[in-house]
Amino acid sequence: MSNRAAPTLPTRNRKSTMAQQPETRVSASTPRLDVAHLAKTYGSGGNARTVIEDLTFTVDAGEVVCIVGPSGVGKTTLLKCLAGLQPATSGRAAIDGRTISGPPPEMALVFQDYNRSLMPWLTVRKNLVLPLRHLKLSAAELKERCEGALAAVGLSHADNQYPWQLSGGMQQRVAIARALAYRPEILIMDEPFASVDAQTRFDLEDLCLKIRRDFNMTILVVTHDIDEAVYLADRVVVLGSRPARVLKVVDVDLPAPRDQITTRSLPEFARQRTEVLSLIKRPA
Amino acid sequence: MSNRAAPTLPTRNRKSTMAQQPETRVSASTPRLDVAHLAKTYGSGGNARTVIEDLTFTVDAGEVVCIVGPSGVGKTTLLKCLAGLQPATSGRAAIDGRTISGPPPEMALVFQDYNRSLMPWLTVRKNLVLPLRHLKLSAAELKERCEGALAAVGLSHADNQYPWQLSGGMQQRVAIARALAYRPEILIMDEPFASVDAQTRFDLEDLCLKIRRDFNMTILVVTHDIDEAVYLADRVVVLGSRPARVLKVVDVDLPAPRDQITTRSLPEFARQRTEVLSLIKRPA
Amino acid sequence: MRNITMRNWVIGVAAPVLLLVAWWFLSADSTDPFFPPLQTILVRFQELWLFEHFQSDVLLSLGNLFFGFVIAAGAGIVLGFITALVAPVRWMLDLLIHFLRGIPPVALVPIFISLIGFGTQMRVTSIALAALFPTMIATVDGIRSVSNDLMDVSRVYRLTRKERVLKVLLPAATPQIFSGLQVSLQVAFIVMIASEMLGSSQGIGAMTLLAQQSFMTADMWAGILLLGVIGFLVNILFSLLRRKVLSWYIGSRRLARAS
Amino acid sequence: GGGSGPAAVPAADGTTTLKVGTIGIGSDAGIRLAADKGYFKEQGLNVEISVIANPPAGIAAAQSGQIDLTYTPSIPLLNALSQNVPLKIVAAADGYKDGAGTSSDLNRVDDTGLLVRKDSSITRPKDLEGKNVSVPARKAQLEVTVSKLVKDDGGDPAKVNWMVLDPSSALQSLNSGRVDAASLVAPFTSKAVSEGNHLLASPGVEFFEQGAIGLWVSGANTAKSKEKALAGFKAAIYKANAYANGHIDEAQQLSAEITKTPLDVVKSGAVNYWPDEVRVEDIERANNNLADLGFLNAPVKLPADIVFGK
Amino acid sequence: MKASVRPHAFSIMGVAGALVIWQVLAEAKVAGNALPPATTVFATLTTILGTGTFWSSLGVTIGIALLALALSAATGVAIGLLVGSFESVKYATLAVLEFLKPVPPIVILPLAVLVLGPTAEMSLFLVVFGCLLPIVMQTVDGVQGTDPVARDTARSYGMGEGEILARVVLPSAMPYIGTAMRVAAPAALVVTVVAGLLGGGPGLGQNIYQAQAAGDYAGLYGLVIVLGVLGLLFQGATRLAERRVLHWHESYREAVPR
Ligand SMILES: Nc1ncnc2c1ncn2[C@@H]1O[C@H](COP(=O)(O)OP(=O)(O)OP(=O)(O)O)[C@@H](O)[C@H]1O
Ligand SMILES: Nc1ncnc2c1ncn2[C@@H]1O[C@H](COP(=O)(O)OP(=O)(O)OP(=O)(O)O)[C@@H](O)[C@H]1O
Ligand SMILES: [Mg+2]
Ligand SMILES: [Mg+2]
Repeated sequence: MSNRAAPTLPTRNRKSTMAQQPETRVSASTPRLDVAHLAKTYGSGGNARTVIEDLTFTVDAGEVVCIVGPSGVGKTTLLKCLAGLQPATSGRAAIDGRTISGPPPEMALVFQDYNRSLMPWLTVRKNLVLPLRHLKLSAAELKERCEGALAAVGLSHADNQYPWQLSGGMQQRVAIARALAYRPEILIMDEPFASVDAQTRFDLEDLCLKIRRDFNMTILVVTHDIDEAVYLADRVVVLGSRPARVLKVVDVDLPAPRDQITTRSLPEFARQRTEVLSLIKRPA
Repeated sequence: MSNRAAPTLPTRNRKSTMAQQPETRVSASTPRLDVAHLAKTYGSGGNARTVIEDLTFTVDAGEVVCIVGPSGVGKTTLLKCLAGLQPATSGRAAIDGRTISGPPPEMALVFQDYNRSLMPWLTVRKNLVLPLRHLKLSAAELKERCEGALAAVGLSHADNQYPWQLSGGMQQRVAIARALAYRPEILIMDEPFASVDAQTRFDLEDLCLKIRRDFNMTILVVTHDIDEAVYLADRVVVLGSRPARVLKVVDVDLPAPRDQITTRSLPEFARQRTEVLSLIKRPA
Repeated sequence: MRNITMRNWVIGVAAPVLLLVAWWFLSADSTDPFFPPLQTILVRFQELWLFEHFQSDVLLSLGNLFFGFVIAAGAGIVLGFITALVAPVRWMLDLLIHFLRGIPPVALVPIFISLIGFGTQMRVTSIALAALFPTMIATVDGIRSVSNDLMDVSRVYRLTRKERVLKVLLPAATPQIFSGLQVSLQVAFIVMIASEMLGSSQGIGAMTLLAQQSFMTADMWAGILLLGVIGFLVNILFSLLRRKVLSWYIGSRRLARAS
Repeated sequence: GGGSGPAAVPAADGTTTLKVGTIGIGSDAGIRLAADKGYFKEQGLNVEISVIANPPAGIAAAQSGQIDLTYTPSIPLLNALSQNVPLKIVAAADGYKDGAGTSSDLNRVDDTGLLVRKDSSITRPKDLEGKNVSVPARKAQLEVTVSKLVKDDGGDPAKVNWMVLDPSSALQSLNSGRVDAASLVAPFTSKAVSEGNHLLASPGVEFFEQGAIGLWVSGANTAKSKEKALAGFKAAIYKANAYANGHIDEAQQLSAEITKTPLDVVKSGAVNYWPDEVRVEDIERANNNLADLGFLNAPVKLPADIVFGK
Repeated sequence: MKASVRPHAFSIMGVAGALVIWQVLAEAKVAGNALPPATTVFATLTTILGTGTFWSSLGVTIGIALLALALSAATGVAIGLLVGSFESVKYATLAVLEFLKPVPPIVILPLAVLVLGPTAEMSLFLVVFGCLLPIVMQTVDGVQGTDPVARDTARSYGMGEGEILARVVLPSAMPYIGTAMRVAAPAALVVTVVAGLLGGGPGLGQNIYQAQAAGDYAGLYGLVIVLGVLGLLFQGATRLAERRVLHWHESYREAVPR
């Protein structure tokens, strides 16, 4: 467990951090996502509200990183900065060394409020097609992408339904399918599996791991559920107290491929869980 | 682990079931809640929809029982029948041997949609007072009950705020406080801790155990979270497939008092968890 | 379940029928100059509107209503978009619009008469101008209340400006635009009648007022009945259109309510 | 319709209140004089004058007892009577002197006028066929009287395009050519002439010839329940009418005030006449004319006691 | 600070611009004397504001509108609760309500004038006719839109039907009633004016009719401006009242940090 939350010059620091890492994870020599001393203040003057003060961590290519932290600490805010939806107040977030200033083309975001991020007036398929229009794809490719993405989330049968006709879990899968059809290199998901039942949750978690495997995507997931974070992640970034700061980055060393029943009953799993849990339980 | 889902004549059967149980749980010689061959069909004729077909289980006085099962299986429907809000189509649900035909006075229900069950036009205190009005209590007693209940959930400071000014976890605690102020003997909660952050969830779970200890309440909790079910319950009722039926009743033998960190890292905990998990994962 | 639906249908049909029957018989021997027998009213209705004045008055009124409303709807939506999306325009027009909206549209009719005259143009202009504001204001409100989440989605997936306006803002605002259109339709109908009552001697409104002023109460009742039926039918047509365009919205609302 | 008001109960000081509706025209000088000179007070009356939009509205209000008396020309009255609205004529409000119809200068006695532009091709009433002619209200006095002109001139009134316009819009429309002819009431007739239009005919006096035109009318119920007060009203009005006829300058001064018109415009127009009685034969003449022109299917059968106190 | 001043500056610019355009058009006599210059209108308006008759007309107009509004609110909510609570009542009235709903009061204006005469009662009747149905319909919607979870909550705590109606259903329906009132308040003013303008009822509508009939265009514009301002005030007042009563409703909540 190395705490990787301290680099000042990310690219240089990067290598040394990598050198300390013995594990054989899919990785690249340049960091994919790089968050350095990021700060974010909403408003200004009297009603200014500093949500993030100084946040530093990196995500390697092909890695799954989970972010856990108490409600309202600023997880969604962080993701919005990464997605270029909110400008950082200071510090920087970069993709492949390029500072993020607007929505980066190689990234897709699955929002926390999945039911508010789907267009209720479009069918499932049209929701998937909407962001692809301006890519000027051929009709065949469009069709292939949609069908592939829907099949991946197991919703091939629902392509002509409206989002509001689906259950919460299905809507969530549509949002994920939309991201998949967009073929991003980096997928960011904000509490994607909250309030779906255990079974669906397991399926979606496994889907997430499968996507990473099949497309070699870099995935960043915010979650409340510590078990989920440990199960999914290569590393878990634990955020604490307001303004948000990194308490610790926990390396998860669980064997691949992971499996809901066997992985979760490993003693190593319990140990990692307890570590994250005690970080969170401890008064910040 | 005895499966207690089979009694036909509840009161008689009760004793024999009790006799098989060696554990020293707070218990009484008569079953508190008794569900026997309960069935529930919504609608009639062509669009009839059988949600529950044949459900049987009991809850002892002072016991915490958790119900887990996939989304849409009929958990909420079951609770509505128990609370006398929906008539059962056949079979029966009884409290202390009396068949439930309308909302029983000794029961309080905490709804799944806590934010819809609090009246947004009333302050927290007035929400607590609302169901107490027709009990014709003295002003002093009213005050004492409210303050006691709010203190129990740690919301004494928020009594003059409106529910929507509070976070989800706080709203949930208000809904619980309202139930506490009502002083029920039986408390039924429907997925009470969904979509609150981990820390708040832990606090609420511990609150639930504390209530049981302090007031000797009988508590029935529906949840998606298997860890939570195992952590809270004396017994876990696992429901499966549509129409809903009892897959198994798992007895949880974890030492009291339970504690988030130590209890959850017991090997026994992992074992119980895995048992429930594999029941759910298994295609029904 | 089925029985209850049946009973509701019976009640729903029987109640208004009973009401009409009661009117028919209670008014049958009426000598009250203002409440003539229903039979007389219906006879006059048929004589007046079905043949004699159908083309000259009924079609004329409906044509004015239609053109006025269509112009108002189109202009209202376009202006609403411009106002909502261009902040300086919005700031500039905000107070003016709310001021103009405060004026009872019927009070503008005399002004239009003095400015434009009393012909068909005046009536269509009056209808269009008066009916413009509800749609325009609803459009502005609708666009401004499109959820930030949807706009964030559009940005993350890098939709073009045109796509954002046509594929996201417009559909997202349609529920509110339609509420605005509904109000506009009501206003258009009112101004149609008022412009006829104040301006000319043609149209259903004019005929009805004339009947009142010459104490031909059966004719007046026939006019009221016709206007009522038109109001009702126009509203139904509009509802059908709305149901078609907003099927997604109505469906999702129904589901949200049911849960 | 609404119930009649309670039977007239004199107030503590012995006066009875009468609510009277007028339409705010020059001949209202009569009732104003009755009020100003204290003639009503002499009769123990307190008269409250309010302005109503048009005679039919006044008739409706009077029959339902909302007001006690209303001003109306004889034609709307006949329309109402033909529909069995129970009404009584209480007194004359304005009209023409006996023999006025044969006067050499009709525009000096008639406060209504049919106006065309100076350069208009319309030279006689028959020319109105196919033309746009404005009237203040359909099937009311001016449409009826102008129709008679057209018919008497050998034309067909049904071929005229009647336009309903209030007087000021009518005048404006005449000036701008949107209508070909305008039928107007004083003071708009004089205004129109002063703006360069041509008075083609005086339809009022040619139709009515002589006698009372404008009438003070009450509902039949009121006539019963407030009989004494109405008798007092009648006496006061006739006293005022006589005074007005004798003091034209003073009356015209009042007319100018009431209609908010410059005095010289009023003076350049017709001289009002305030009759001192209502003769049934004058009403019958209008009645028969209406039937002749087809505005009524048949002449109204006037009740014997149509005129109050006769 | 600066950013919040800018909208106001633009707003003033907008109004000033409109006035200038008006003045120029009027001076250019684009519509003859039917479009008086802004300056003349405002001068006339000041004289009108100095007369007692204007203020009594204004008082009558506001009085009728408010009284009718109160009447329709009280009866409308009562009828709405009744219709919304009982299926059979709802179905019995459905056809009639649906037929009458899109019928504006101006349609029955001739009848009202005929029966009631050009009186305040006539105006009152028309306004109530115009405002009642929307309030009834919205109340019915509100009653039926009561969250079933809230209803179930009340039932599970053993509250009686009457108590549920008064303490759960009515408050839940309040936002709907509020919407209806927000629409009804300006409408009440409009109908009062229409009743005066077309039916001769007392108040500003009658004044407008007289100004128009007398060709007093400056007065006509002046009165219309007064109506515009009055409409603004009515809207503002209802919004304020709604905000006070419905401060708890989503659309009025102060921003709450989540
Ligand atoms: N647009 C904004 N303006 C001002 N404050 C904001 C804004 N968005 C979020 N905040 C505040 O920033 C803080 C962090 O919010 P954020 O949504 O990032 O938290 P979170 O960690 O995602 O919480 P949750 O787990 O509940 O989703 C909160 O206190 C919130 O009130
Ligand atoms: N009032 C109703 N009428 C008809 N069908 C209903 C009704 N309420 C629920 N159902 C159906 O009954 C089934 C069970 O619903 P229920 O809400 O009891 O499930 P649940 O187990 O509580 O699900 P979740 O975990 O998502 O809360 C669902 O398929 C639902 O569509
Ligand atoms: Mg968040
Ligand atoms: Mg449920």
